[in-house]
Amino acid sequence: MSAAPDHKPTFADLSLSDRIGKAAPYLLIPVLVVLGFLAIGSTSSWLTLTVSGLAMGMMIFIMASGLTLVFGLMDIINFGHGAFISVGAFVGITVLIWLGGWTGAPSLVLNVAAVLLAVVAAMCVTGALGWGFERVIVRPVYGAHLKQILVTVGGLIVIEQLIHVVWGPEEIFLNRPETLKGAITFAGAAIERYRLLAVAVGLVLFIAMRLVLRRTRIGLIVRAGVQNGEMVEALGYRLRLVFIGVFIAGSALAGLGGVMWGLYQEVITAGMGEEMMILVFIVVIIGGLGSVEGAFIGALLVGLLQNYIAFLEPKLALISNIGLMTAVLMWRPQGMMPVVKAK
Amino acid sequence: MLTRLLSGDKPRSTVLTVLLLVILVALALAPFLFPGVRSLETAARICIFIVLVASYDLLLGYTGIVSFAHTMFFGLGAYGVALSSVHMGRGWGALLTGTVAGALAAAVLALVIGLFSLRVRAIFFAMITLAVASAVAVLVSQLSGLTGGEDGLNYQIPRELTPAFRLGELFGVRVNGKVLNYYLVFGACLVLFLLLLRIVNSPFGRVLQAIRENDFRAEAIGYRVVWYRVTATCLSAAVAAIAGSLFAIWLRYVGPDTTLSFEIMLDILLMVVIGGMGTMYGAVLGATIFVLAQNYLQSLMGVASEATQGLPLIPDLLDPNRWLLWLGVLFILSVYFFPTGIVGRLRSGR
Amino acid sequence: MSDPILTLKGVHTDIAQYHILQGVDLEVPRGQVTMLLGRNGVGKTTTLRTIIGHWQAKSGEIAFDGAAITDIPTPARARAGIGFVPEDMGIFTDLTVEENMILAAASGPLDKARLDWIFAAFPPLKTFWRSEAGNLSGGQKQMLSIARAMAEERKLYLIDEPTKGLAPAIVSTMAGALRDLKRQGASVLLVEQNFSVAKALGDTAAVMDDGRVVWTGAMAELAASAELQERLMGLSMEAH
Amino acid sequence: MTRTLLETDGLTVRFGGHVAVDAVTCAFSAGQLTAIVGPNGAGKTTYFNLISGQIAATAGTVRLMGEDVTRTSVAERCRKGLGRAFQLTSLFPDLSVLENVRLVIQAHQRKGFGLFSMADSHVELTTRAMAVLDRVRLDTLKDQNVSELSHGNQRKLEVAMLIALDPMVYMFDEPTAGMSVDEAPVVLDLIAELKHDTDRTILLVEHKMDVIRTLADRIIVLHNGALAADGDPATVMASDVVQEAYMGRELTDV
Amino acid sequence: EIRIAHVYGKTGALEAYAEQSHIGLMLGLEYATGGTMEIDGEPIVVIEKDTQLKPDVGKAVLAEAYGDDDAHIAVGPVSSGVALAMLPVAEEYERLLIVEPAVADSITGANWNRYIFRTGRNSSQDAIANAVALGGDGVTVATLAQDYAFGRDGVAAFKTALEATGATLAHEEYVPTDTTDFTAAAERIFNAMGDIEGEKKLFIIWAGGGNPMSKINAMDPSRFGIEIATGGNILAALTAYKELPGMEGATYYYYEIPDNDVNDWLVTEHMERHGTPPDFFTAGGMAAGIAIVEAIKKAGTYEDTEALIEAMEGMEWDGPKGPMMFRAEDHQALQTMYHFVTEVQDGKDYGVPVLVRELGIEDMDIPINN
Ligand SMILES: Nc1ncnc2c1ncn2[C@@H]1O[C@H](COP(=O)(O)OP(=O)(O)OP(=O)(O)O)[C@@H](O)[C@H]1O
Ligand SMILES: Nc1ncnc2c1ncn2[C@@H]1O[C@H](COP(=O)(O)OP(=O)(O)OP(=O)(O)O)[C@@H](O)[C@H]1O
Ligand SMILES: [Mg+2]
Ligand SMILES: [Mg+2]
Repeated sequence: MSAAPDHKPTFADLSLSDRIGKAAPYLLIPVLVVLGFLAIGSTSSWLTLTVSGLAMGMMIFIMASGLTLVFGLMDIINFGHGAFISVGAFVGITVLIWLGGWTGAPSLVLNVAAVLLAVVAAMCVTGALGWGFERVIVRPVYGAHLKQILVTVGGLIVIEQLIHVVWGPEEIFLNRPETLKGAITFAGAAIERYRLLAVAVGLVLFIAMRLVLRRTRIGLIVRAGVQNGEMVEALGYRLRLVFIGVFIAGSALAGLGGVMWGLYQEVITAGMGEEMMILVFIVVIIGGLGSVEGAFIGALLVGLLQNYIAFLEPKLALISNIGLMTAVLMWRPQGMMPVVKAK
Repeated sequence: MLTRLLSGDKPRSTVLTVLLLVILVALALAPFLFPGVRSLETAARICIFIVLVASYDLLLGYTGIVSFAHTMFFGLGAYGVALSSVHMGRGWGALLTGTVAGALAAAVLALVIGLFSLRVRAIFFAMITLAVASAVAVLVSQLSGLTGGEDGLNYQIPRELTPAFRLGELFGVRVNGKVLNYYLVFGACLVLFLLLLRIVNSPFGRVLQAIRENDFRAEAIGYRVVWYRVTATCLSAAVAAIAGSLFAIWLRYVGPDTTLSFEIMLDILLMVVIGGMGTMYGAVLGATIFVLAQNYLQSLMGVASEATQGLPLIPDLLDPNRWLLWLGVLFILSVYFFPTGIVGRLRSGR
Repeated sequence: MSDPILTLKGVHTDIAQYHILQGVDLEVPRGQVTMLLGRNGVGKTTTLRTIIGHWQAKSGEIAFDGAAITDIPTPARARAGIGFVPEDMGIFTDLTVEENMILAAASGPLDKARLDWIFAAFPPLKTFWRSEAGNLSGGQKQMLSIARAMAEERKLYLIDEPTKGLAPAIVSTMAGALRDLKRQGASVLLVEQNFSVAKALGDTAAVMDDGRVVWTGAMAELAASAELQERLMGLSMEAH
Repeated sequence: MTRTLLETDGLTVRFGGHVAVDAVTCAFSAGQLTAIVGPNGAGKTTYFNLISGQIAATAGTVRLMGEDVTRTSVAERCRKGLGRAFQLTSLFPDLSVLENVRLVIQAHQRKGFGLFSMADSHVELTTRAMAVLDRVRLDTLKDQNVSELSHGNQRKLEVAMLIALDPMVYMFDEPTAGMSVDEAPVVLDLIAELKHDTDRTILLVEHKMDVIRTLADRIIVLHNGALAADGDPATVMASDVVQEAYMGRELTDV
Repeated sequence: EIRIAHVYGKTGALEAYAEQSHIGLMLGLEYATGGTMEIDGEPIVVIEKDTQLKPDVGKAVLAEAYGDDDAHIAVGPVSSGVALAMLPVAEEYERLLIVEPAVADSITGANWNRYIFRTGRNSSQDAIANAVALGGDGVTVATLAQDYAFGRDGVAAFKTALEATGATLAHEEYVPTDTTDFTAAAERIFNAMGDIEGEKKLFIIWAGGGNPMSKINAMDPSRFGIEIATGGNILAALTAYKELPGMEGATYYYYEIPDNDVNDWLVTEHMERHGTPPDFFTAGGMAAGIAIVEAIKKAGTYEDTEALIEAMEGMEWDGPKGPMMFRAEDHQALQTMYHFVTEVQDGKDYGVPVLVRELGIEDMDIPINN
């Protein structure tokens, strides 16, 4: 075969601002923390607020992680995610109540084991629920956003009602496992123990998701499949299986988020997941669709900013999230580090 | 003549024509066909939601813009009437001032939001509207001195529009101010609907459809896309606000839950989709069916639950308190069975 | 001669309410380039899409490499060894060129040698390896689409109008690449409007009209006969 | 000398570090058909995009009939007489063929903001649209949904929409790509006809040499984003750049 | 036949409360009629209407109850917003509406009309009772409330009553209604209270989810010598009180506290029929049921609204919460409240409120605002 004639497009150097642009979102967090310090003044308050804000961000990230997959990557607007969070919480908390002996004992090992079991149970149930949800509710509406909103809201209502049928209409109050209660105090700052657990879980999850999405083709297949599913199939991939798999994973992560959130709130209601949905959507959108890193940074920003603002000017706390979203979108209409382009 | 009234947009399906006629007649004669507080309430609500949904469809179905702020505009109209009635006192002038002010405020707000955010991606607009709408909801709750906060406002409307104003009997039905009020709502809604029908079938309407299909090309053949989008947004907002004013006149109460809540936004979405996006007639069917379901599903379930007494499990699921469950199922099924909406279904003849 | 790699027998395909393919009979011989020709809108693209499974045949049979594939899903057809270059190129515009190619090699990592061969035919792909595919020029997208099909060895390539938008220099390297494929033993079913390309590449030809194959024979025979061309494709001499 | 309708002066665009169009200075005068050739990725479409405003220039100016339009929007340039057909077909898929063309004519006549008249009452729009469809032989498909058209017919409609726009500057980007051998001449004849109107100018990106030979009055060559040659067809075609970078060897040689 | 419409949010977020309220109402009617469900031979019929927790629906179904079903008296609803929308309907139809258990002050305040009676406590009553329970010389109090009318009004009422007890209010903290993270609020409160000497209390007024108590407690307020205090709640919510033994507050009902015959009957019957003790809203519903029967008996009619109003103004009766009285001026029922302290008891997985002292009607000065 002949070689094609040479073709050498002209390349000039990248400008400095282009280079900084890529790293900018990562820099936001340290910048915010420093600004927070300057504004707050008192070191102990600042430390308390910063650590608990980061931990809150982690919990939000855990809940948003599933949505990054389902909404960010697969482009499915799934309000059912909120219901999965609730179901996860109910299942997990039920397990914890059964394991009352383990949670009541002042042993970290037993406590964490109980939480782990609860998480596994919750993830299994929500994963299975996600599977059914995908098959019955979501499948006919791939690619149609409005219909997705409607059917998944329908699904959300149905699942919430079923929670009422199974667990009754009352909210369930619970107490955290013994060793996760209370706070650790140092340097005048008090940090809830449970938040430290949340930080650990969030970090592990973040790293695991990054690895899976970087090392495998799954992310690529999903992104390509959303754009042109026919072509992905013509390349030999069973797109349906991949989609179902990712959807199940997203739902299971919602279950994990539910358990974590339920344990934080210490009271669970059927509507608890739904209440978090807007916040979770905001995180995924400001992070940039499909980006685990973006959602992570976004969640941390939300957590920190919420705390700082609530401390400095409580009146503004009402709109801190919305203000953050608007600001980020004005700066980057596609979110901070988009992997998928928004339509 | 009729064609002109409908702006040349005929139903194009016999069943659809019949359905529309039935709805029209039923609404026009509601006080006499279905006497009773409940049914008049339902009829008025149907009228108002038809207009509200149609105005949303102008945005969503015809222009392809997803907005979550439609209830905000609806609320602006409602609060306009409420505030003017509270502050100017009971009277027609207050109603008119409130309506006009609400519609203007809605249009101006829509203009600002639109100019600010319609230049970029659709999702950006959707999120900004969501943000602004929730900010407004927060504001309404915070300014409780002015807006009554979460509790809302009660106020009085001209006596001629209340049950206290008695006019005598017609066809064995007591005609009072409430009936007059109903006809005010009905007439205004009819006019607004025909106006919207005209707009979507005008050259302007066609451009909106082109923009929905391919804004890139629309721009390339010389349409200033942003202007069209902004105009559509403003029109839709103004009409929604007027619908809100009518709602306020009818209800004599406004509160965040009745006008601003996200739940109503979802209801509107569902009505648009069930009826059929991108056709004004879809709004009529969608609103009628949904409002009926919302109002009578519970009673219906009560009956069904009685009837199935003795069977296992079924009466539990049919318990009227579980009506939300079935509403959820309705959400799902309607999207399932009417992917192109009822109108699309009827028109394609299948 | 060995049995054909692909056979279509009486294939009918509907798109929505339209009856588009009305009994297509077609054979693609092994190791040859078969041209599928015809006017606009006669159903060439629909035929290819029916073979890969994007449209489901309503009736008739499709056999590939000795096995019926009429009822199996698209991914299975692809994995059986069919590569596909769609008419609209089917580029994943949000992905980079590299990611497009990674996906194209469905059964494993990209083969280095094969990649070099592809780069030789389509140099811009190397230059823009890490760029977003959506930003490529029209011709570059076309190259990527072809390159994707060639990323792995396939038994049969279905290629829909590959030369549209390609500069002459690239057209000839592409033609060379297709000959290489043939040399490796693969078969090609090629839809092409550029008659000189068809003439230069085709071994056999099938001409479609109105949802049917109306003529089959050697490409040389069609190329030689102005009368045939005129009758089958409305080609008149001066337009050419 | 004939009037210059369109000029670009040092027109440049960079994507990150990649200079896709590199200081192109060129003028196009009325009554002329200029073919723009060059290898794939040379920057032809990008050059078009800069002229019509789809992307913003990094440097340089675009002048339309003497007026600087570098900062004006796409729609504005179109209204000033710049018409463009796209390499990758860009239509209104869910509307009928007729409606697609009618929308163009409506835009041309500035009737888009008619809010309260009925669209169907503007008979003259329909008549004109039908006339255009007639010319490209799409009249029989006028009620077809555009998404249902075959690729070739979509290409024809793309051209029809440009013709309906009746601009001062026509810009065709590979109008015949994907058109069958018997259909392409219809479009090419149309372009030839447009040349009779000596008030206008035509820019044509095309890879088919025979087409260029028959239609072009002038050829400019873009290579790696820069203007590599400019002149009458015979000279340019014979030049080394063109032979080497663009033509490769003729197919039959391989 | 006497038609009583129970118009309340059967479905929606407050479903659990609604159910309690209805059970209570029915028990109240039953108790007051001696189990016959008849008054002077007229049978009582209860019609149920669901407001779905939406004010517009509430309005419509109340109108339906009065207009189409011809109900003589209506009872409900759970949510204040719905109640406020319903008030004018009663006036329009000139029929009685007994508000239970919606708490907004303005129901018997600014938005009141003469057809409105309320058996439930209003938020001032709650706030004042708590102020009386918590206050005292040398005590410093900070408040944490939701940032909307309900929270601010509550704090205002609390503040006035607190000052009368000699205590000082050092800091008012308001947070958005849907707050989930209380770190910042707690820090602000700690900063404001840290340096103050003496007894320090943080009073939390909270409606709905969010559970600020446990979260603030987890931040160890005892470091600064701050004690948490809050009002009563439904049984399920008392789970959160278990972590706070010794916490004080005032409540209007906990089934073991009121010592009277009505409550004894209620507890026994409820345990028997439902297997659980009666809760917050059961008691409220029952009080409303008894009030209706007493009023009809007293007026001798159920159709003449004017006569009923006259009978009810100033009427005194006994409910499960103790003696009650409709104040003539604003038709608000005055009632006993209970100062409690939380205890952890064996066999109960929640913190048990134990009576410290009864706050009689005369101990609390509830302002008249209509
Ligand atoms: N999605 C569709 N819906 C309805 N009709 C369609 C659709 N796609 C194609 N058709 C019709 O099917 C017929 C065959 O189309 P096809 O694309 O197979 O033609 P083709 O031979 O590839 O033409 P071309 O050379 O123009 O690409 C055409 O008449 C076309 O209008
Ligand atoms: N938006 C963009 N971002 C980054 N690079 C771009 C963008 N648009 C075009 N390019 C690059 O600019 C170069 C020129 O592209 P252009 O589309 O102008 O080529 P062309 O001459 O029209 O080629 P063809 O004949 O293949 O259509 C290509 O290498 C392309 O990758
Ligand atoms: Mg084709
Ligand atoms: Mg190009």
